Amino acid sequence: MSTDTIRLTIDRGSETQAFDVPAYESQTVLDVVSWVQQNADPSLAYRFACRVGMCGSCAMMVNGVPRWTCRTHVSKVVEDGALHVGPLRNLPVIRDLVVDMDPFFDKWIAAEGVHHGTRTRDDEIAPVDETSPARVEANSGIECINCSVCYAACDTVAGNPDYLGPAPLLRAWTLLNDAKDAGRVAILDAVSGSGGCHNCHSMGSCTAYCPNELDPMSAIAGLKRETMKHALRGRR
Amino acid sequence: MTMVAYKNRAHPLWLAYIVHRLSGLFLALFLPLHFWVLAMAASEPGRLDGFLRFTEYGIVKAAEFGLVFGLAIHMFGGLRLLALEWLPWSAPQKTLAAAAASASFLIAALFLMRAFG
Amino acid sequence: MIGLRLYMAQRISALLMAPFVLGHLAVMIYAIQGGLSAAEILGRTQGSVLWFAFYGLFTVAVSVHAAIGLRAIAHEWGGVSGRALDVLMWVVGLGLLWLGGSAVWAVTYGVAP
Amino acid sequence: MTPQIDRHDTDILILGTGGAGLFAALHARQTAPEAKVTIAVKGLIGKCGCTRMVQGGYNVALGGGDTVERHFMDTIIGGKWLPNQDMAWRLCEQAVVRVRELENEVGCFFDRNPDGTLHQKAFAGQTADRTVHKGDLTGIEIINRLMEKVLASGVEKMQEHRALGLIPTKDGSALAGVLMVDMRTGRFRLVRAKTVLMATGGGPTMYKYHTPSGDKTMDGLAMALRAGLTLRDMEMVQFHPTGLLAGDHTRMTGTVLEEGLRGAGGQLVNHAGQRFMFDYDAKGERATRDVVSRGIYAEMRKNNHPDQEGVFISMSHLGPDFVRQKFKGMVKRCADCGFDLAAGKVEVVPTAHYFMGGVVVDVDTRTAMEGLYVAGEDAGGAHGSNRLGGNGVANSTVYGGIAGDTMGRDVRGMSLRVPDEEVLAAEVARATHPLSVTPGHVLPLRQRLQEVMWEEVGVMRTEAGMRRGLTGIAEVAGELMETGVAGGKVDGDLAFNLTWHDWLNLRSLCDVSEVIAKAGIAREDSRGAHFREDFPETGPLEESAFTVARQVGDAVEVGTEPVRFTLVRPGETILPEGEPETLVAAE
Ligand SMILES: Cc1cc2nc3c(=O)[nH]c(=O)nc-3n(C[C@H](O)[C@H](O)[C@H](O)COP(=O)(O)OP(=O)(O)OC[C@H]3O[C@@H](n4cnc5c(N)ncnc54)[C@H](O)[C@@H]3O)c2cc1C
Ligand code: HEM
Ligand code: SF4
Ligand code: F3S
Ligand code: FES
Repeated sequence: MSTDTIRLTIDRGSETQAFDVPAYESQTVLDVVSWVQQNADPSLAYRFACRVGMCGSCAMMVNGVPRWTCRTHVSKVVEDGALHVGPLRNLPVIRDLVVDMDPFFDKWIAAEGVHHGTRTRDDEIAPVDETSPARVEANSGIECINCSVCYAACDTVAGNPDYLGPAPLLRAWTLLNDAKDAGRVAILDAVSGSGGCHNCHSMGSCTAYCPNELDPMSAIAGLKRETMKHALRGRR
Repeated sequence: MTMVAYKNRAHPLWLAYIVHRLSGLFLALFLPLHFWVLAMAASEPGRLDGFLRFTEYGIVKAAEFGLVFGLAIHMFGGLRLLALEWLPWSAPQKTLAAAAASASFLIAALFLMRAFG
Repeated sequence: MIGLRLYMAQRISALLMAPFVLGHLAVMIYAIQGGLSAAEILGRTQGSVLWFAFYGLFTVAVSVHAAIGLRAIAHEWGGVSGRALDVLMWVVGLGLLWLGGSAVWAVTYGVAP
Repeated sequence: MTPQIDRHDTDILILGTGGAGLFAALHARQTAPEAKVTIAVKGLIGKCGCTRMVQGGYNVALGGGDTVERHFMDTIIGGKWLPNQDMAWRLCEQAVVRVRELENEVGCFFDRNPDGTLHQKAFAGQTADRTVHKGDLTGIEIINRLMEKVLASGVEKMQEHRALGLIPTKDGSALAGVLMVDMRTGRFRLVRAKTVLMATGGGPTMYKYHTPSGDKTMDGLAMALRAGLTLRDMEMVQFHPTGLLAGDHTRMTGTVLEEGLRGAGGQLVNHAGQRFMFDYDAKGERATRDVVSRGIYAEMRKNNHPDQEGVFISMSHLGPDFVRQKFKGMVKRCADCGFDLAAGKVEVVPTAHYFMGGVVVDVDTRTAMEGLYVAGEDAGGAHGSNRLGGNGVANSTVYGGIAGDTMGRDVRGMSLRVPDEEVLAAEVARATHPLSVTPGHVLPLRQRLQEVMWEEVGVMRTEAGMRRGLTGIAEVAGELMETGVAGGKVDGDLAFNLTWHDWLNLRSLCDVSEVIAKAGIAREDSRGAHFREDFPETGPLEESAFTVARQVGDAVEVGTEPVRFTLVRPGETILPEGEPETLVAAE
């Protein structure tokens, strides 16, 4: 079946290299990249773990668009038999296709993306009405796998290194709507700082490219509203 | 790669963003000029008239048209953005809003064309 | 780079400007019909408190709005940050306010032709 | 030439960031706030390992008729009386605390009933609706929330640090530290710690078809083996019946298609388009994992077609729209990979899923070596011969937390120990071996090992087959030692050298594969996940014994030890008299 080949171009630091990779019917971008490391250039560095779109560690730029490579079928992105991959945008490159994701996670924490609980393991679990509007809102963003695809898609992050970015703000919004979370003021403060939600220009690339079909843009808009209400009520 | 990357990444909301930004930048750069010309009105009306006569020429007229047009685009883009951010839209409402915005934009453009035509 | 306050200042000034811009456009379209002259402009605006308030407020709003807008662009596209960014924003804002203010003053309470 | 080794000290060192590792870090911080806690992991914190991949959910008895006793009995019966009963009991009892901790302190949100209480469902093999879940992405919720807490807790992070070897003290009685490599720079690092938790999560990825995360390659058990620790139940490999089959050129192959598909009425059909599961079990597709896996395997063997190896799962008779709506995530995943689960049929094979075997530990996660603790999938005993769906993540989170508490207490009376420099040098030499050999291709060797394990030590086993398997493993291991890694000069370009890591992975897999085959030969009955065609019956339960394996010198020795029925004996129950056998409504 592998009579055809795919022309794969890889950004590797300052240089670009091209490889001809055998094409198969069932093949993801991750498979094409893996083929190069396993058969052509053993020094090629890339990252993956789960292989099924759960861990969010395999994202790369594919033809200029950030994607989970393990869940992107080649046929969906190949253009005239060619593919171009590079390291994820907006994060420091460690080597070849591997980026340092720490800045992204530092911002996740800086956005107060951590549960602020009131109960302990000795208490009963809080009953929650899953149909309440707040919970529906919280649930809408909860499946984020912190893959950084949205972060790489956002031009604001590119130009404004302090900007917390879409996924961390989505997490903050989820917590703000979580009836179990007691960190309201801390969250609103965290997302109102100089790198906060107000830097977002609603360009919507985050929502357009999130492979999970989540909507950070609307979540950020929600934060803008809540921070304004909070300020107008004169709590700061 | 960069240009191709932008081409591949572009999508309607992003285009709206870039148009809004470029129009805003354009307006901001033009504004001092505009003020300067107006200030002439009082100090040197003759010069202003000379300048205004200029507007009869094609290029200048085109520039003026571009300006008004730019202001309109920027304003509607801005109002769209404010609605997007301040009104908790649901997805279908968003589509509706986008449709309404583009309709009003179209009307505005027609209006302007008529006015200048 | 932009916190809550600058954000609100920019959005509120934008909202304020919407009616001004519409009004301004309408006047322009009306005015342009018969060709523009200095005398015409001044004839309309001279000594009018209403015009002064209209364009005065417009100018304040646009100075705030554009200054913050350029701040964002200067940071994201120009790499300006820190003090320089603040200075830039204030220079632009005050500059526009000065230029705009003189223009508005000129056409309303400036010397008659 | 010996490479330079960076030296680093800490109080509590944790290897791995699955459910076990992350919980240990949190609990260690709570129990011993004064101690320095370091967490080292082969990937990124919380973004590797299998806990994140948990779909179905988390077993915990939360009332409504269900009790810890019932959960315990299901665990023992599911494990075919092999589990360490004290461990199983503690697992079931502490799961209740842990799930409250997850919801209340860590911030997880699990699906609710209309009245606001936790929603629970029943996996196969359970007698109550017990499994707490977040849709079918339970692991993501658990690990994301834990990861946030850990990142914010101020632990020292060593990401993309691979543990290479346990370095004991000179007399071998205690652990001094762990040799690691900073994968990003390729530099070696000896991290000394007063206590070390090994939570590297096992992972039977030496099979042609496997579900676990790509970073899991049995490194922990291979290290434990070399350090002379005793491993138990090493023949017990759980196969999930429905792994995706998409060719050996894609990493998608082996990944799991969820259990719920069969539960909802999904049908398995062979190459001729016929359903076959009723030929093997009265419950058809709804039989337990091991039974369905064997049914599929047998069918594949009958068919024996090189181009069409697996069988098919077909859902379309339920109505494509229904399938699309009920199994949204699964349908999308298949679609992304080019398959139509809702309207078409998808080729599947049994796939190695979970490893019941592991290091012998006590109920506090302590091992025979002072300073070394083991929790999660690396530890043996809690599941015996078979793990119930939903008991895996319960096990890793419960025992991870216990490990953190235990280490937090123990660390106060401990001090740093002096490492045996000879062992250290030997471990470095072991890791750098491929750098001094002519480079070759590692992947074909890995594929050969996977083929051998699948064919000879897989779903159905015979003594003759497993002996052939041992020969095959030895051949691969031998050739591996002749296969070098390109670009590798010591102190040369080892930075993010994946091919070197492939080599190291395969080395761990070979070592542990050998133990699996040897333990498999030693168990001459069929029990749970271990099926012997030459001994198809289960031996007398009263005389149940588990296998134990140890490396002595260069050889692996396998023996057995009798199960101690500390809480309940076969044929008895700890449920009160008159309790119904099952609380799950029949379908
Ligand atoms: C697809 C799938 C679905 C599952 N579904 C369920 C389910 O629904 N319910 C259930 O109860 N169980 C389920 N399980 C099983 C469950 O995931 C595991 O039992 C459990 O998560 C193991 O946790 P752990 O912490 O021991 O290991 P893991 O979560 O696997 O973590 C191991 C960690 O160790 C790291 N590591 C490995 N080697 C090294 C090294 N040499 N140096 C440093 N770090 C290393 C890894 O990178 C990883 O971070 C499922 C498993 C899979 C694969
Ligand atoms: C009714 C009139 C106007 C409205 C509703 C409006 C609205 C907005 C809004 C909402 C923004 C924020 C965009 C963002 O942060 O992404 C913006 C940005 C901007 N505006 Fe306006 N504006 C108006 C008029 C003007 C005028 C007259 C000027 C020119 C002087 C101007 C110049 C700018 C600039 C330079 C920006 C920055 C663009 C960017 O950050 O992308 N605006 N405008
Ligand atoms: S919001 Fe979407 S794209 Fe962004 S990190 Fe989460 S899952 Fe990835
Ligand atoms: S792409 Fe960036 S600018 Fe805002 S809407 Fe998304 S975060
Ligand atoms: S490898 Fe985990 S998301 Fe792609």
